[in-house]
Amino acid sequence: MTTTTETTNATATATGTATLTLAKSITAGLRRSMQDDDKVILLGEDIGKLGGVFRVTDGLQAEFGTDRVVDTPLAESGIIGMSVGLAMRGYRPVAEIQFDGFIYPGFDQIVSQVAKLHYRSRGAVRMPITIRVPFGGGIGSVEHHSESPEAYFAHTAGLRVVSCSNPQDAYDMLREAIASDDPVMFFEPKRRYWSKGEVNFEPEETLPLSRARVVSPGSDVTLVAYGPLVATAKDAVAAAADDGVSIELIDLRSIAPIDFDTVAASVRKTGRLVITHEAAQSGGIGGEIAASITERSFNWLEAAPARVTGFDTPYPPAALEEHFLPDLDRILDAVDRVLGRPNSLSDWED
Amino acid sequence: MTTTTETTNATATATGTATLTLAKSITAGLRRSMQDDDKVILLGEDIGKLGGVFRVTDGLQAEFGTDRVVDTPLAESGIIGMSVGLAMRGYRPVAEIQFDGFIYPGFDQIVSQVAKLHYRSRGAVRMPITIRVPFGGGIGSVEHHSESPEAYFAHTAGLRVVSCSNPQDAYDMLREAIASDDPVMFFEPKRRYWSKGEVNFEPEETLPLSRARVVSPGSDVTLVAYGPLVATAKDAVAAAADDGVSIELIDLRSIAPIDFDTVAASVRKTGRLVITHEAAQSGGIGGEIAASITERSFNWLEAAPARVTGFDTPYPPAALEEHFLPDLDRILDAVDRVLGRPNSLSDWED
Amino acid sequence: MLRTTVSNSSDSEVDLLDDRDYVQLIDAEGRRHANPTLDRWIADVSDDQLADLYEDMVVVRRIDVEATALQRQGELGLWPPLLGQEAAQIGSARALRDDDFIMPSYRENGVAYCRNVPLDDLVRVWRGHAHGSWDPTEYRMAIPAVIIGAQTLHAVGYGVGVRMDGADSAVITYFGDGATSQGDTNEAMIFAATYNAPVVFFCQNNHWAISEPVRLQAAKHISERAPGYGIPSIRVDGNDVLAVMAATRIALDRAHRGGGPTFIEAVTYRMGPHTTSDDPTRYRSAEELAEWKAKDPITRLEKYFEDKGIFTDELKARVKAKADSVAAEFRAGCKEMVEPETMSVFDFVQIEANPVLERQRAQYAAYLANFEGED
Amino acid sequence: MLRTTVSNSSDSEVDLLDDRDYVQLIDAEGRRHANPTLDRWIADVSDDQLADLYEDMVVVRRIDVEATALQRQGELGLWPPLLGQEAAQIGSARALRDDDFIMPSYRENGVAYCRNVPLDDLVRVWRGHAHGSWDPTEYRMAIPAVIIGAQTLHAVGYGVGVRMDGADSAVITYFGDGATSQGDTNEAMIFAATYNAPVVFFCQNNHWAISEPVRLQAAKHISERAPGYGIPSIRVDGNDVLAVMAATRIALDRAHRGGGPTFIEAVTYRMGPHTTSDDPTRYRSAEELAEWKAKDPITRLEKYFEDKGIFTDELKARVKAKADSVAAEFRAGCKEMVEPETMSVFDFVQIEANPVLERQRAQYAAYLANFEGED
Ligand SMILES: Cc1ncc(C[n+]2csc(CCOP(=O)(O)OP(=O)(O)O)c2C)c(N)n1
Ligand SMILES: Cc1ncc(C[n+]2csc(CCOP(=O)(O)OP(=O)(O)O)c2C)c(N)n1
Ligand SMILES: [Mg+2]
Ligand SMILES: [Mg+2]
Repeated sequence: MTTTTETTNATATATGTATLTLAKSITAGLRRSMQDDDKVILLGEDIGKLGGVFRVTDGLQAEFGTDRVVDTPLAESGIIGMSVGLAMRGYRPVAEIQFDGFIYPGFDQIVSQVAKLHYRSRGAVRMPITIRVPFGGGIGSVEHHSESPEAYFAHTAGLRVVSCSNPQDAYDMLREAIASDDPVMFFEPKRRYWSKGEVNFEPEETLPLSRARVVSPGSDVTLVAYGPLVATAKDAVAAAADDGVSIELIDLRSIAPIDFDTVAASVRKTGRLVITHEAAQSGGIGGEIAASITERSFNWLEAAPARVTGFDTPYPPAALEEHFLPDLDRILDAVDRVLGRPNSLSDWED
Repeated sequence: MTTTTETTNATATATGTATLTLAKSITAGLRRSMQDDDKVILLGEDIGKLGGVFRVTDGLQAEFGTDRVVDTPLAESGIIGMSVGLAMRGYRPVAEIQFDGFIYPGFDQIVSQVAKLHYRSRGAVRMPITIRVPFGGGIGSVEHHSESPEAYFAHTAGLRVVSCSNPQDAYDMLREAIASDDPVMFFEPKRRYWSKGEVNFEPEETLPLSRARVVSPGSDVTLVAYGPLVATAKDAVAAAADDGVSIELIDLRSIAPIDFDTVAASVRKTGRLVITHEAAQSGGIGGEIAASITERSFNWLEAAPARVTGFDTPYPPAALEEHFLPDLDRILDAVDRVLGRPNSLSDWED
Repeated sequence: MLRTTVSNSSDSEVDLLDDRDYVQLIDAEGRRHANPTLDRWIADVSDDQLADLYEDMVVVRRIDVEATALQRQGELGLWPPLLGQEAAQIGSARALRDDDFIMPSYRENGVAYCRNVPLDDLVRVWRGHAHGSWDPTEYRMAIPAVIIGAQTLHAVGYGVGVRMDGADSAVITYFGDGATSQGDTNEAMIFAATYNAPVVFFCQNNHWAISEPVRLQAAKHISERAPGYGIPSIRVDGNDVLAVMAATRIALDRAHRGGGPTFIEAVTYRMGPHTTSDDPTRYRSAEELAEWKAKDPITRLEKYFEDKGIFTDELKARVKAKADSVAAEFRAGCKEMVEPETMSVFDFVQIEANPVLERQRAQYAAYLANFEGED
Repeated sequence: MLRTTVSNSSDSEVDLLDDRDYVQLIDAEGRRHANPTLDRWIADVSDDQLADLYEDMVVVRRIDVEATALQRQGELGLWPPLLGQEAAQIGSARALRDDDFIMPSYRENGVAYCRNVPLDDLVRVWRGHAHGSWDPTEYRMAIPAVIIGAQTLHAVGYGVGVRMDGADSAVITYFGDGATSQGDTNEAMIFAATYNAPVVFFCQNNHWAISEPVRLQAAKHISERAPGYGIPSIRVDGNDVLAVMAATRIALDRAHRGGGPTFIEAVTYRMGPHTTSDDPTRYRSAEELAEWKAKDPITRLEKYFEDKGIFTDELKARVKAKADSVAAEFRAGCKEMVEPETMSVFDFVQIEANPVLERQRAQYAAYLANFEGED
């Protein structure tokens, strides 16, 4: 529950560009969405006076009032269930779940109501709800504060699941998520909240929310990452380049649906695929990507897609998290593996 | 909520063999586990006098009393949370969730407590809890009564997830699940509750719970199924045989962890893999199997593993479920696909 | 302070669960009782209007009979009868203003009838053709919620939205005695109290949650919980249509005036099975059923009319004709229902394009096309 | 009956939240008040024993000071101080029988201290070395629960187990004011009432859930909810160690005798931040804090001793020595803690073999081996 003291001092509509942390670019995105549409309201625990435990909603209650920035009782099912009712009444609720590990009491409302009401009502009901979830590890915190639950939601028809990796995307993607008439699970890479970048508040064109981004083109290996690991993957790209290996890095952005066209196009070029995420390997998004790409592009694959992920353990205590989390070296090791170069599993026999 | 009027009339320990429906073989397994260990107690909604909506616990309250077959208030989180406390006190709770779609209010207790307490306590606490869940579709029921949520749990470290497909396995696997000191999610294929089979109450040897079973050997294609679709897969094996195609059918039984040794051994023989399940495709178990087998046995694969699954939609209304559910023809079509024979996607271009 | 002295809770359970502890206007014998608090809220209800309520109840009971028959004939997969709960549903639904919004569970067919939901839309779900079948905006009534308790939170959110709009409508949410055990229902009371939401929590305590008697859910009257959350509550004879209407009007008026949430426990009885699949003889006694049959909400009104000398042949004929015509329309609507299109299995998952799902749709279309020409 | 007349709930909110409405034995000025109901439950507590309770409170407060300092020095990642809640924790924990089981939240370090949990085990979690650090069976105290409310249901299950064993132990579960909004906590009350479970629900109403004041969670006193579920409740001055002990003994006695659950709301105050990461100046006033500092649970005991002339130098010295020695041991235990083994990340996921996980373990070992010899 680290905090940042930085504040954006825009109260009018932000224009032009600014250098912002990822957290503050989300603040800016929330503010802009609230300015553009007075049906947008925020609700969650401690988001008012405190501005949220990460200060993402800092200043918004002062600016928009207690009716639009609503502190809720301590109950996640209540937060989501109330959002459903607000959406039925024509509002666009943006619910904050304080930490990844606290989303499960709200799971039933998300899976059985938010995700299914449009289908259930044969289109009569819309659920333009955005559920913001700071997620992932690497912040040295206690249990339940470092989880990556995105695969649960990606397996739930009716939900869109996205994650941003940099300030500009955070700003753009959040605005598109809030504007979308579909429910969107918006996963925020909490350990990157303090990383800075240039944000253009009025970009001429943005990449649609459902599209993956080719962060850097390459020819030898396709590397897929999202959220917090995009930064780690970038380091891997640079390190591999020093080693003469050209990696094409894809920032998935949309975890459901996955932009397989972009990934497949890359793999058909490189013939090799590495996927990385923090969530446990079994049943994670990596398996879905590997399976789907194999299905679509089997004949182009030179090696089995490799996954660099968290282990099939609960998220460990902080003292051990560096071992659980994919890092530069583990990614490079997998790159070596798909390239058939010497790697930690060279002698491995199944 | 269909019912069966059949009752087993054993009150003493069942011996020898008998022909039972799958539902009644579970009844027999519960009874036997309760006879063997008086720490085994059942709890859930309507499991007492009514015997559960599927009559699986029929007669057990009369036999073992209201302290060991406990009707609970209508609250799934309460059922699971209470089971956790009972387990801490040394009991072996067997919780019944009435239908698949009602498990989500208990999701937090399952994911954050049942699954993690052993890890959290560094082994000091054991969670010998069995959570029985009638699951899957094909019974013409209303919403929330036909879901296949197993992948959520398979992605949750600390849980074992299993499903049975026939009366003998139901009896044996349930007993092993209850006897296990790990928490086990026990998925019962509700549409097969009324299918009959021989049950040996005291089998000399049983296949360990974590092991997959090769149901029928074959040489051309490996077909992996579990729970309700094993019967469908068997039909596919027979139909393919008529067509000169030899399918090796594997009943997965354990969905987490998956017995990859057995699956990989088969794929190394056949070079081709088809996986089928009712759950939605994206993020389902099929992707995990395809990815892991590709990882382990890439060089043996002649074609991309194919998945025959539910669609990425909520479970549809009963009038449409035949389209959602994998069936004989869809499985055979996928078998043709991995064999490179003419199939519905012969002209498909990605 | 010490709120309760040390006591053996099982001793007191019996009195606590004494059901006579509720407000009533027309008793099981059809006798009208005065109640100063309630009376002023139904002072405008003439005998003619009472006859209309009677008609509604008879019609709704007839729908149950038809639906049960259709289920037996295989025309419906399942049906949840409200037999015995007619007064609770009609009395509350007829108290609503047109702009009040309804968040129901799955058993509120009587309420839906009052909102003029098309008859075939009442059965579409139970025939397996759809998960939900009407536009909530059109009828100011959400489609039924099957997950127990979930809709109570939706009611609070909707109600908060109503207030933010500056409107004075209310929201009424229906749920059963069993539903009061779910976390969601309790959270809904907490949220409603916190936001002073214009919500009427309408609990039909029909004494059973499938096979579980209400005492498994509640050691005291259900209505005794809400006050602890800061929500006033009313315990009303749920088989007394007039008292239910009065109680609901009180609650609605509070909501309309910005007074916040109210909880109503309507004490009633599920005289039929939980659904057509259920066999209540496994868990409840014939005596109990008989006891409640004597409190039937419809027959007590007939006695009342009888005693007043206004149960005329004309009234009987009118009500019968209405019930017959609704029944005929209901049956026809059910039998003539058009099966949903195959490819609609893929419709309405999301609004924005989902290429992964579109691929599945296209591949399934290709698969089906393969069979064309075959037989 | 109509339980509440129509009223504007926001008007009455203020009185409802008046905190004076609780039982007390020693007030903020250290004055002893008679209370016939409570007095007989602490008749055996001599001034010497009160001095022991005082010592516990001072020691526990000192642990907080040390832990906060260690966090500032980077030795701990986080720490949740209980500053201000010493009386609530010590008074209740010292009322327990040895065989009573504790289901705590994350803030019950004072309770754990009473159960002789090793000092380094109090910080292991906050140092990031483990998620939980003692054997619950050994100390009859579960490891802390971070998910708000979850442990209340565990308490009910454990309590039902106790009864099934034929034992007469009780279970006490600790949770905060915020936790009362979670579905789980409400379900726990329902289940406890249904099964007459020997559970003491001990709510430390410290007036804040991080930045949210208690009135956001509760429109009335928290203690007013339980009776609606059939659970007697006591609202006690949580800064009065003697009253807390008396109330807890009453509740435990009910549980031991098979009388079922009791709810205690201990009205106290979190004088520090929510955790060391929190900045309470963002959301609460200096005045409020000052008001509560005047009600400090420790200084009121000192006044009481003073007035009685028993606050001797000897007592002061003894308590200081104890606090110093605990502090030294605590610091040393924290700093000398051995980092967990790398490969222990894979331990204790499950008991039975998991080949998929074993493969991950082996592959990770192979990966680490790759670096050996490197630098
Ligand atoms: C979360 C959840 N759990 C279980 C069920 C299964 N179920 C359907 S109705 C019912 C009983 C509901 O009882 P009550 O709330 O009293 O309503 P009633 O049926 O009596 O109208 C149960 C347990 C469900 N629909 N949802
Ligand atoms: C399910 C869940 N949601 C949110 C949180 C984050 N959180 C941790 S402590 C806390 C406030 C708890 O307040 P209260 O119950 O009053 O206990 P206190 O901290 O005051 O002791 C919150 C919101 C959590 N731990 N678990
Ligand atoms: Mg009921
Ligand atoms: Mg608090």
